[in-house]
Amino acid sequence: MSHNALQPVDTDKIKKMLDHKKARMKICLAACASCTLCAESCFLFVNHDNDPKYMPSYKVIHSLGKLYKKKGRVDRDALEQMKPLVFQNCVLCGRCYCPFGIDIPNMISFTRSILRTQGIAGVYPYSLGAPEDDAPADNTAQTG
Amino acid sequence: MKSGSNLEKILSEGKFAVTGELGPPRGADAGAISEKAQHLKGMVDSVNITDNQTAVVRMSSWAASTLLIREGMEPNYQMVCRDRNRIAMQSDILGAYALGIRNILCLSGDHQSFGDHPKSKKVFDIDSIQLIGMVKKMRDEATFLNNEPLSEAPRMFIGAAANPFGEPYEFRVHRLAKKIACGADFIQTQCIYNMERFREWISRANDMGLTEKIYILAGVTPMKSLGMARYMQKNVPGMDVPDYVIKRLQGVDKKQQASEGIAMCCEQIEEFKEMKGIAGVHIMAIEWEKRVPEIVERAKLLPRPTV
Amino acid sequence: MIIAEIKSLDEIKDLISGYKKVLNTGCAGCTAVCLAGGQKEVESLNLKLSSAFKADNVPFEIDGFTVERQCEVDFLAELDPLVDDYDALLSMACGAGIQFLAERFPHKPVFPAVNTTFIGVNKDVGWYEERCKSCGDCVLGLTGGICPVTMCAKGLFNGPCGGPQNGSCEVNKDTPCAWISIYERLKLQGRLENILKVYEAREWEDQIQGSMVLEQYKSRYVKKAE
Amino acid sequence: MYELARGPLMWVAAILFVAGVLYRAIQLFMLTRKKERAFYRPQTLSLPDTRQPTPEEQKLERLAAFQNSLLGKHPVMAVVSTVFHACLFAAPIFLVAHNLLLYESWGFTFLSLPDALCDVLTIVLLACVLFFLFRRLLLPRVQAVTTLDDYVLLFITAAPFLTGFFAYHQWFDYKTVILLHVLAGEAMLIAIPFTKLGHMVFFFFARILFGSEYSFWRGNRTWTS
Repeated sequence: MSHNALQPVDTDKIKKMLDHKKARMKICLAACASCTLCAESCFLFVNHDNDPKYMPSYKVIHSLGKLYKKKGRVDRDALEQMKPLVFQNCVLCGRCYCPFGIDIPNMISFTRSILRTQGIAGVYPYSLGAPEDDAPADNTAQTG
Repeated sequence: MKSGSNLEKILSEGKFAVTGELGPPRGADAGAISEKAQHLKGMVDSVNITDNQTAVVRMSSWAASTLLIREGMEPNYQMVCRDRNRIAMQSDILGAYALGIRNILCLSGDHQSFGDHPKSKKVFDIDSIQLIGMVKKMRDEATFLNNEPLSEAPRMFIGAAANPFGEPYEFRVHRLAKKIACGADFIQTQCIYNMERFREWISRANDMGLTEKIYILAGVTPMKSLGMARYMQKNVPGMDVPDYVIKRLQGVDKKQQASEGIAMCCEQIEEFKEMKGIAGVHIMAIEWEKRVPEIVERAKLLPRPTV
Repeated sequence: MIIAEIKSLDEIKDLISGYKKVLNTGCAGCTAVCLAGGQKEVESLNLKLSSAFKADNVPFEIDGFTVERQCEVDFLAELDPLVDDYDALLSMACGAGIQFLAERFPHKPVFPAVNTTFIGVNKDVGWYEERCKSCGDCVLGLTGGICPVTMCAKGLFNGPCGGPQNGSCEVNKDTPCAWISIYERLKLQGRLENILKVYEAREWEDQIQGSMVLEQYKSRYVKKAE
Repeated sequence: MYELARGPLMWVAAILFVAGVLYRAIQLFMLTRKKERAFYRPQTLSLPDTRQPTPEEQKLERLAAFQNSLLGKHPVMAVVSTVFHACLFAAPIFLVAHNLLLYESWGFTFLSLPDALCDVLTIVLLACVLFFLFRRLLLPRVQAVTTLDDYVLLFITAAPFLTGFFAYHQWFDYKTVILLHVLAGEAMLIAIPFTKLGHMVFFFFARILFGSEYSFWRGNRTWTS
């Protein structure tokens, strides 16, 4: 978050990563008929009063889907918006159902890898109430 | 002399040693020991007392060893790593020495799943090689495994097992070297049937100079019957029974199979007597102690030397 | 990952019989990944339990709620507002999660719905194999990445026992001998000298409850000597 | 114009469809590899538990499996989409008129269903399309992942059936309607391999050839990267 916000987004790097898995990921993204039948298989969707933001397809379409659509040319704001989708709203338990058999967890973990290269990493609510004093500065980056 | 046991004396004088084996009873009857011991008395230099062999519960090996001493014979106390941790093992070693036991054979032990309590919890706190080192440490340094001093050192003649037929074959001789490095004084091998492979193993041990550092007793088990040979070929882990053994037993009348088995055993012993690097034989007549005198006699191993 | 398997329905039924209203808590951590304790299993188990009690004419109510991980206090906190309404809790987390759940709600009886079996890997969908005994003193660097503590039936440290045949463990013909695998891998890598040395009796680290604080956090949690 | 649509354009569409589907299938094969087949060997120390589940247990097991299935979770959606896809295939392939054209061109036919039945199938299909449309318009969760594509493709799928329906009932100007019908059909064929409709290929591939919690069989392929 903090110190990374000043750095420009390395869109070339993102593009390179996207291209590496382009064929596979594009097929998977294209196979999604946005039917939303994956929704209930995610316990987070159920636990959050059926909030669409927790739908497996939503998380992928609005992160990896956008990255491919824009060919990686995204700004930091866009990446920050993807962050909660793939880090906080998903625990990668791998249990999402897709009638077409799309491997959603794999796409989410790929998105996480891309975001990490831009200094965006998930933070679990470890330190709620804990003093912020002497935690190593780079510790948060490892918890993703 | 490390221990002064009969076995050690015979081996150190360069005489061909003969050891036997006795399985303690599955009950508290001391009489069973003396009965079996009678067949071995005067026939062998030392008798291995097995430690819950094949993971079947039997009278404890130190107790049975003590009973054997009462019979005027010398036990070779077997100890496996399966059932006791290092505390119990060290305490048993001290006790065994105090009761007059002078030879110990250090083994890993058969896995409990082969025995009569297959779901018992395994211990294997230390393995057989570590056990050898522990006994040596107790004897030579008079300290426990944790380096703390003990009051009187148990002066044991330390034995170990070797299986020339286990896989990977090339590694077996290195494992022997590890046992020697840890302080084993003598080796008793697994039952030998496949003589070619055994010759190969012993010549590698000779080449590496291992046989100069340790006394190797070749293990033999006379076949009681064709059925036993087949069973051992198929079902006993680490046993190498070549087809020619089976064929030879098939070739004789059923009533003659036992005697043929003994004949084969004696031929092997004859060869071991001449074999470089072999210091004796270990005769494991499993539940067949009464035929040991016959074997020893036919193999011209009598009379046993007194030292 | 920690692998678990669901207990038999009869056993779970016996455990919670007598409690009229039960909350079944799933865990979206390891036990969900190994198809033992995620939301789907919670739903299945709840359905089976209510049908089974109904067949016995016993009044019974069960609900489900799955949290991210039961081994973490922040996630267990999600259950705080729910728990009061129930007579007992059922947990589909691993043994660690179940205990942490019970610790958070000391007044509620907590029952396990799964057996925690081992630390293992996903060999294929629904197929897991043990790889680690969490002994606390890793020797994988010496043994070519194959664990003798886990993979050898006797947990030997100095090479194979006399038993292996055709490359298999003497205890189970279908299991490769760990030490033969170690030997072969080290031979392949030219590192055989690793196992020619004697490995001394080790200091077992797994004898008491494990507990540790990372070095960089010691100033937070470790009381300084006065 | 009609001749163009029925002749060359039909060829173009058919070739693009077949080639496109083949391309997708081959691409999927290229992006995946066969997994090494391993067999589970139980490592128990005692005889495995041979107790068979009782009939009640089996019943409960089936009940739970049903509850967790698509049919149990979304009965309406499961039925509607199954019926929709069945009609999608059955209506055009088994229509007498299509079979006649096939016979004229290539001298073979598929099984033909009575026209009245195909008419019903078409109506059912169009009803399903309406259901999907309203679902997409009204349900927040579907809205959240809907883009213009989804509407366009729903239209592309519905168009051949709608125009076919008009043509069969001779509504509006027949010549125009039939031309539109042919063009719509061709558009749909071309769209299948190159759009979201590609799930036709992907579905079979992913749920049959890949192994997963929800695959129909064990599956022996996996992605290469």
